[in-house]
Order: sequence, then C-alpha cells, then structure tokens
Amino acid sequence: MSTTLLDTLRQRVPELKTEDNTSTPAAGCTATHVCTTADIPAIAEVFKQAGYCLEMLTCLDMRADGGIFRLVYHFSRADVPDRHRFLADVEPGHEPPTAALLFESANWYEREVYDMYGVRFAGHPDMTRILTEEGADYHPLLKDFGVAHPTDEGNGNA
Amino acid sequence: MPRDFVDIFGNPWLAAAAAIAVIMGFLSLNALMLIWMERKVSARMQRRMGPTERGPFGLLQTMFDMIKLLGKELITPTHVSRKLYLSAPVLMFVPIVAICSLFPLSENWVFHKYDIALVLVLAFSSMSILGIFAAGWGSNNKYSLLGAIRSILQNIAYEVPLILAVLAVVLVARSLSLYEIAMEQSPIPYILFQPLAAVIFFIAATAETNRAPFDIPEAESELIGGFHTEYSGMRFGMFFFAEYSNMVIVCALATILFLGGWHGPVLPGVVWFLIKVYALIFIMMWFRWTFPRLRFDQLLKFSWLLLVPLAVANLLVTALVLKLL
Amino acid sequence: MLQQETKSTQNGKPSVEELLREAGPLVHLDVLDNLLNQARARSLWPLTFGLACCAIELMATGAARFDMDRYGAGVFRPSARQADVMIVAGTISRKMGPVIKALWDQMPSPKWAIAFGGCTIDGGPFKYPNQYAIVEGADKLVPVDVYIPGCPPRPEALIAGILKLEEKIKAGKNFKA
Amino acid sequence: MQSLLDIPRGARSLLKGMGVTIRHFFRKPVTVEYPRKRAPVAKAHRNAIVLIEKDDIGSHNCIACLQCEKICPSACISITGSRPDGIAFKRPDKFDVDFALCSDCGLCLDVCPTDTLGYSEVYDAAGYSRADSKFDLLEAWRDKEGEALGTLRERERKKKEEREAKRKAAEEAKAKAAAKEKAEGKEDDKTGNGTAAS
Amino acid sequence: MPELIHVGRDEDRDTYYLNMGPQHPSTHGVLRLRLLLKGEEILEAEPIVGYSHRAHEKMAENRNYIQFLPNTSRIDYLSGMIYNIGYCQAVERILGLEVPERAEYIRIICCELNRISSHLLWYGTLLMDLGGFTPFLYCWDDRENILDILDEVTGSRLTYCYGRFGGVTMDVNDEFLQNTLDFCKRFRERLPEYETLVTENIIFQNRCKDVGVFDQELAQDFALTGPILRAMGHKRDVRRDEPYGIYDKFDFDIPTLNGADTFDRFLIRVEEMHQSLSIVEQAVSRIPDGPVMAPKVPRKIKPPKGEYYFAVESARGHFGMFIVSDGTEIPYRIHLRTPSFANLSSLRSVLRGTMIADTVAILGSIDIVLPEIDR
Repeated sequence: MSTTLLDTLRQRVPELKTEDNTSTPAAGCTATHVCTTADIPAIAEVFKQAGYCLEMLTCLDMRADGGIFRLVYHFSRADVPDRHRFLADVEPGHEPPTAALLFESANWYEREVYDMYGVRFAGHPDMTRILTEEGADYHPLLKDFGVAHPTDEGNGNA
Repeated sequence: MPRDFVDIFGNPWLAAAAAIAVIMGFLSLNALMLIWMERKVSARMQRRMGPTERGPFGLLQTMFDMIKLLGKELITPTHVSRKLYLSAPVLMFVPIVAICSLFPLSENWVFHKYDIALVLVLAFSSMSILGIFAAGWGSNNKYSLLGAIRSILQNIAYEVPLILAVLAVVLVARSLSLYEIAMEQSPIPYILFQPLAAVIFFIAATAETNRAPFDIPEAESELIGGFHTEYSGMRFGMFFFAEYSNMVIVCALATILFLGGWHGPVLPGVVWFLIKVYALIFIMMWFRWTFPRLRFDQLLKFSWLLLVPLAVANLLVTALVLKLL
Repeated sequence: MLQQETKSTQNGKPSVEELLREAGPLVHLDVLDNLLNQARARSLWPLTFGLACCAIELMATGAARFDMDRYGAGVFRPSARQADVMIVAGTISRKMGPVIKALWDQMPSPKWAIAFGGCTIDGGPFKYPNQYAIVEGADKLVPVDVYIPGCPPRPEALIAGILKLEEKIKAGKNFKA
Repeated sequence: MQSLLDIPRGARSLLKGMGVTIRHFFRKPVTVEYPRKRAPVAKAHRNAIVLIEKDDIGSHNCIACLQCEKICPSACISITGSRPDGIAFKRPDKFDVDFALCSDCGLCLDVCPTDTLGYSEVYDAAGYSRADSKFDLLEAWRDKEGEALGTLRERERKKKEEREAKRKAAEEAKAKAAAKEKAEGKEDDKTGNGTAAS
Repeated sequence: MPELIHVGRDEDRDTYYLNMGPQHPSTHGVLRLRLLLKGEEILEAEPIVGYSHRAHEKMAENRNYIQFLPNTSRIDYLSGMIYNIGYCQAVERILGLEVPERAEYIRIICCELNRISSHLLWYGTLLMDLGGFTPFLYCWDDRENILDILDEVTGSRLTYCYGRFGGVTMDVNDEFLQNTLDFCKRFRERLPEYETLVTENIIFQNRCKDVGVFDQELAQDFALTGPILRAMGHKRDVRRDEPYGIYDKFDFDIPTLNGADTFDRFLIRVEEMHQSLSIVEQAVSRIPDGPVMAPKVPRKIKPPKGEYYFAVESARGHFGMFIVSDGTEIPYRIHLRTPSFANLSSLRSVLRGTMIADTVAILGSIDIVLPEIDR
C-alpha cells in the first residue's frame, strides 16, 4: 500500500530524498523526506488523493547553522498508523507556496508559522497573525528574539 | 356580596391608593421571598445548600441583594436611546400592579368586584411585553435587540393558547368575573373538567413569564443578559422584581381558574389560595432546574403546531359537551 | 474670602480648614454608608470571567461541594453591568489586557477585583525574563483588592479571599491592610 | 417537530427527568461549609513549600546548596547561605519563596539533598497585597536557630573527636605494628646473626 | 463586548456583525467568535483566538527538559495528567528509559481518571450552555470525587506534575486503589441517573439531534481527531493505533457512531467514560508490586541530536509533541500539536447556516480548551 504511494510520490517529485525511520520508533514516523518548498503542493495533492490529512505543520529557525528556516510537514493516515515527515528549507524572505488550498487545516497552521517566524506563504487566503497581541511587530519564536541565552546549568531565568 | 375596598374607604381614590399600597407591599415581600425560594430550591435540587450565611437559612440574603442594588451606580450608556431605555422598567412594572388588583384572594378579600376581570387580566398581561421590547430595543445592544425580538415572538406565540385555554374555562363557568369563576368551583375544581386546558394554560403561562424551558429572551448562555444586558443597579432589580411578580400573577390566575381559588376543607380561604399559588410556583421552579432550553424556532413550532390546535380542539369539545348537556 | 482667611493664621487665629475639620461634616452620611457597605459586603455578584486553569477552580467553588452561594456570591452575572466583583482567574495574555480594562470600565461603580491565582499576582509560572505574551499581574490593569496565591489555589482559598474582601468592604473608609 | 406519536414518549421523558431532580431535592446536600467545617485535604497536597524539622537537629537541615534555586522552573526561590564557624556545612541566612510564582511542580523536593523541604498545611492563603504571597521560610525557625547551631557544633565536635580518636587509634596500630616488626626484626637479626656467626 | 450596531447592507440582505466576545458564558474560556448574521442565521463565522496565548513553546526553548514539566499540564488543564505523563513518555522513548511495570499501571489509572474528569466537565458545560444548570452541578460532584482520589497521590487537583522521566514521584497505597474502585462502582450507579435526566430528555434530543452535522471530507480537510472524528465513523484512537505505555495489555473498544451530529458526539463521550471506567478497573485489579521509579535515571537529560515525534490520546484528541534536540540540555524546539487547534478551525465551515443557539451547542460538543489552542 505505502509502496505504491511512495512510487506515485517519486514520479511527481523525482529528486525526493527519503530516509526510512521504521527502525527508530522515537522518530515517530515511518519515513522522513527532504524536499524543496516548490513541490509541496504536488506532495500535498498526492497525499490528499491517498486519504491522508495534514496533521501538523511547523517551522524551525535554522538561521544559525545554514541560514534557512526549515518547514516540517506531517501527513498522517486516518485508520492505519502511517505518518510521513517532510522537511523543506526556506531562505528568509522567500515565500513558500501555501497548502491551504488543498488542506483547510493548513490555513491556521500557516498563519501560526507566520505569526511565530515571519515566514509568509504565497497564495494564503488570509495571511494575518493568529496568536500574538494586536499590533505585534515581532516574531517571538525566532532564536534571537528576547531570550536571555540559557546557561547550561541554570535556566533562562537566572 | 363581599364589601370591597370602595365600600370600606368610601371615596374610590382613597380605595385605589390603599389598594396600590397593599399590592406593592405584598409584591415586594413576595419578590424577596421568591428569589430566596428560587435560590434555595435550585440549590437543594443540585445537591448544594444555597444561601445560608445571611440570617437563619439565608433569609436575609435577598434583602441584602436589594439594598446593594439600591446602592449601585445607575449606568446609562451613551449609545442608548434614553426615553426607551429609562421607560422600560416602568413599562414592565405598571401592568403587574394593575393585574394584582383584580385577583379575589378569598370570599371577602377582593379589592374591587369587576364582572369582566378576566379580560382585564389578559389585556394587562400582554402589556408587559412592551416593557421587554423597550428595554431590548432601547439599549442599542445587539444582544438586547436579539432578546427583544425573541421575546415578542414568544409572547405572541404563547398568548394564543393561553387565551384559548382560558376561554374553555369561561365556557364552563359562563362568567368572566374571576370571583364568580372561583365561586362556581366550590365542590369540584375545574381542573377535573378541563385537564387539557389546565396543562396548556400552565405551559403557556411558563412561556409567558420567560421562564424554564422557554427562557429564550434572557438566555444567559447565548445572549449574555438578553434584554436586560445594559441595565445595572436598581433598574436591573426592577426586571428581577417584575419577573417574579409575573410568576405570582400567572400562578394566581391558574389557581383561580383551575384549582378553585380559595376553596379548601379546613384552613381559611386566603391560606388555601396562597398554598396553591406557591405550590404552582414550586412546580415552575422545578421546570427551570430540570430542563434545558428550547431552541427558538422549536419553541414557536411547539406553540403554533401543537398547543394552538390542541387548545382549539379542547374548546370545540367543551362547547359540544355543554351543548349536549 | 476663604483664601485670605487661611493666610492670616500667623497671628494664632485657627484657619478655616481647622474650623471645618473640627465641625465635621454638616450631614452625617457615614451611617448610610455603613449600612450600604454591610449590604454590599454580603451580596457580591461575581462576573463570569474565566481565563485559564484557575477558571476551573472558580467553577469548582461555585459547584456543589464548596458552594459560593452560601455567601450570596453564587449569582454569576454574565453581563458586566450587573456584576460587583471581577474575579480575574487565569493568566492574562497581552491580547486580553484591553478586554479586561474595557470590562472593568463597564462595571457599575462600587466594584472590586480579586486576583485569583499566581498568574494574576505577578505572572505565576509563566514569568521569565523577556516574557512577551502575558501581563504580569492583574494589578497592572485593574485595582485589585484581594490577592490569592496558588497555582491553582484551592476553592477554599477563593472563599477565604471573598471573606477577606467582605471584611475590607465592611471596614469601609477606615480599612487598614 | 417530531410526529404527534412522540408526545407521550416526550412527556414521559420530561416527567422522569423531573423525578430525578425531585429525588435530589430531598437528599442531603454534599456541601462542606468551608469556614465552619473543613473538607479533609490529602496529606500529599502541594501548597507552599516550607522547611521541615529534620533528624533531631531541632530545626531544618538546609545546607544552602542552592540546588532547589537552580532547578526551579519559575525561579521563585532565593537563598543566601554562609558557613557559621565550627560547622562543615553552610546554613541559610535568607530563604525566600515567592509562592505566587510557584507552580507546585515538586522538583525542589526531589532535588534537595537533605530532604528538608516539605509542603505546608495552609491551603487557603489570601492577602491584600502582593507581598502577602512572598513567604520567608526561615521565620518559623529563627528562634530555634541558636539551639540548632549548638547541636550542629556539638555534633561536629563529636565527629572531630571521633576522627581524632580514629586517627590516634590508627597511629597506635601503626606504631604497634612497627614496634612488632622491630621486635620480629630483632629476633631475625639474632637468628640471622646466629646463622651468620656460626 | 458587543460593538455598536453598524448594519452592513449589501445588496439584498441586511447583515450585521455580532461579537461573541472573549468574555462570554459559553465560549469555554476566551474564544472570540465574530459572526456575520442575518437575523438569527449565521452567514460567516470566524473564530478569533490568541486571547490566552502564554508562549509555552518559547518557554520550552529557555529551560531544560525537566523544567518544562509544569508547563505540560497547563497546556490543556482538563487532561493535565495525560499531557504531563505524555511528555515524560516522549522523553523516555527518546532516551530509551525503561519504566517499571507498577509505574506504568499507575500512569494508566491516573490518565483514565483524568479523562473521565475531563469528560464530566465537558458534560456539565455542554448542558449549561443548553440551559440546563442541574446536570452541571451533578457532574461537578462526581468530578470532585475524582479530584480527591488524584489529590491523594499527586498532590494537586488540576495541574498535575506527577510524572518524572522514568516513573512517577509517589507510590500508590491500597487505600488509593480501594477509593478508585469505590468511585468506579458509585459512578456506574449514577450514570443511569444522568441517562434519564439528560440523554432521554426530549428537549435535549431536539437541541442536539441533526445539529452541526460534520460532512465526511471535513475529517481529512481539518485533520480532526478525538471524539469528533469517532462520531464521524472513523475508528481512530492513538491508544489503539500507535500504542504507548501498556495500553495494548488492556481490552477496551473504541466507540464509533456515524451520525456526526452533536448528539452522536455526546453519546461517544459518554461511552468513552464507560470505557475508561473499565480500563481503570482492569488496571486496579492487575497492578503488580515493585518500584515506581526507574533504577538509574541520568542526572542531566541530554537527548541525542535529532527530530522526534510522540503522540498521546488526550480527552480532546491526538496530542503530539514534535521535539527537536540539538544534543544540549535545552530543547531546540518543542512544537505542541494540540487537537483543539485543528478541531476549532473546522468551526469556520460548520457554523454556516446554523442559528446562534446551535453555535452554542456545536461549540459545546466540539469541547475545546482555549489555552490548548493558543499555547
């Protein structure tokens, strides 16, 4: 079943690097794939046909090593536990294509990623902030935003 | 024939003033008692204790509430249309005092002997809806507006079965005077003749006072405060006051029409009358603390599609039976 | 005329303020004030206003076992116009700040505020340097009368807080913390 | 609306519902009248942390190691300690807890090496100002501090004496052993000499 | 906080915006629903969240793994125990820590009791939203019994911090087990009473039947999870699909109905309470003796570098923790995939065409907790 899925995936996105995680249960997903943001809509379409849902979408601030934001997509199946993780890198300032047209849940996820990281999504129906206060001009989850760098032994509050 | 107030005081104006004084006294005492009773009944039904710390069994709690409400600041929001907003509590309260003067409490306890008391009661009771609408429309607040619209539709919808049920009784008693209706029922209360009319009357009456499953106009969980959202201090107290007085009126009407007013084996007339009224009030409170709220359109359908046909059918059957007798 | 009078106190004549102070108020309102305070203390209507975890303990206090209604405080008024005491229960986020301020202004005048829970005293477990999301303490928004620490405090703590607020109201003007 | 046949079923369900509430009307309420009677609170209930009396010192046994201050997620503990003379461990001069910040997580109790932290019995604290929720934990032990220092010094002295006694015993043992060896050595020499001489 | 009436007249319909503002008796916290209304019928519904955003994820990045524990039970304070122990299980799986058998059983008992108490609170608030106040008080009375039992061993009533990496802080005595059994027996006797008072009540059925029907593709579109998904016919439960802890040793079935309306969501949760009761009874009867803490737990938790994901079944649905570690003691990123965030976003398309009274019923049946949405 999932092999046919991977084949259709590879047809649509040839240069997809896949790494199988069934051996490491802690990773929590059957396979991790690294792709570019351009082919996210294609991937989303494949998973939509296969009946998967976009369970999670978040972002990592990797500007320290590599100067990029890394988007993490989780596609998960309804009845059989099968989860695929997609990592897509975004240069700061670029706008990855939105997945909200295919998966409605992406609408709020992408708004949250924009709110927290400042990564805007092209084609998003309502690209506004969702969680922070009205009139907030900062993106809180960026690594350099307002945290006293935590020393190893004490916590950030010392 | 009983000596009514006009005979006692001679001059009718004096009699009217005395009647108003008695009614206001009775109503305010009654409202304090009922609010306390409602909180205690609801508490007991919910496994808790209700007001206990203020006076014996918490009896003084409502008095403190009223004094506090008197001492509150009366906010008149700027975006409010003052005339409607300020007149609403008065509009709501005046018909109640008027209705109370029509009830015969017992053989010789009646303010004035009217021969068409029933028509007056129904006329005045439909006036109090103006107060609710003035409050809702006047306070220029979307929630209050919704509450006002809902209360008008609901009162119209439940006025019709109320009147039809009352008509059935009038047919049987062949009189419009509350005093004579009550006198007719000395041996057997009309509830035995008209059980369906009694049920319809009681359901429509609960809806009339915006209580229990029909408390859509001030549905707390949807419309925050319904029509009295913008009212504070003693103005809100007046709405509270009016609601409980409405309850008394409706239950008094029910006792006179169906439970035979003051007729009862041993105790004096007035005591029987009050026992029956408070029993019906207890049932109303019982309704409130058991049932969830009807949705607005179901409420209207329930009245137009169910209560009204039943009431009309009941009326026809009564007329037929009376014709044959 | 009053101003010159006060200036001429050097030659030993008592100034007008002293005279007024000795004479005391012309109309003794404090008896009525005291009566109103006694009534206000005994019927505090809270505003239904739960923000986060402490709201559950607020509901627990209104429920069967601890029953705030024994003190007349069980009448939860949803509309701010009819509430006397605003029990701020839960973390106050920055986005919620103006809403609380607006609700406080909508409440009629003799009004009090109870800061229920650590977050409303000074940020609670969510306080760390450069915290961007919460208002650290309800007294930055509304004048708080009673602080109840705990995360979340037990329902008994809220009843104790209400009793403390009642003492404060009963004491009226000459209340010393 | 449901069909006309439903009315009896509907009415019966309403009446049975009313039966439930009226039954509760006559049952005893479950309310605990708080100030008058207090509901039993679990022993393990977590309130504000306090220093508890530890193994017969007559006072707390906090050695101001600042472990709890480091681990506390909301940094609500602040301690300054100093070493009184004659005692190996430090004693806290200031032990303040801002209970408004505390989230009752219990990490400080896990981490305390001398297990001298516990939970207080007061679960209904309420105050008129922010300062009412800042507790000074040493206040309860201030008067017992002198006596505790006495017992600690005395225990320290006893330990020092034991150490000296042990050291002395060790030396004697060594000395005796050395003496014994010398004694055996002399016999060896004698035997040795004997053999050598013959 | 109702705004002034400004009636926006577009060509044929007079519509107006109504603000079921952050302070509303039936928005279960500080959700703001901006409704575009025509009379009582809703044309557009926009849930506005963020009013209790407390920066949990930012706090995860400035304290080490053990210090993030108290935060976990405050994300969704109704299933605080499930979140707290879920976080411990996530880190244990990353570190490969073995938890002793008795601790696993205690965790199962506490999580299921917490699930029942969360469903009881949902039961009460749903009924209060529909206008019946009495069931709310009955539910709270039973919930207080659960809180007493859990208070006995965890020390707190709502925001538990009972789990540690490698086990639990305090062992459980026989009195706790006996109390749990008594509660289960007494609660089973009370459930029929709720049945007559609410489930068979004709008014309640009219208010809930065929109200807020979720059509099938919503499940995939909005990534719905939890009782909402199970009311749409999908037999999906993280405890069964991706078993964690020792859930596979217990036999409990996952209730599913396919009416997908408020009444079915109601029945699903009532059935789930029965299932949790049976799990608790099985766990109490088979709990072994032994330690409650793993023998050697590393003093400093430094998970190896990499991305990990762990999911548990909370009372509201699939709660997942996406933990990214860079090898140090401070987590690089912990993203909390909370169920209500996705479930609430489905409100946008479900509320079209319903009435205000239905909004309250649907919102109550979705059972959301605001700080879990705003994190």
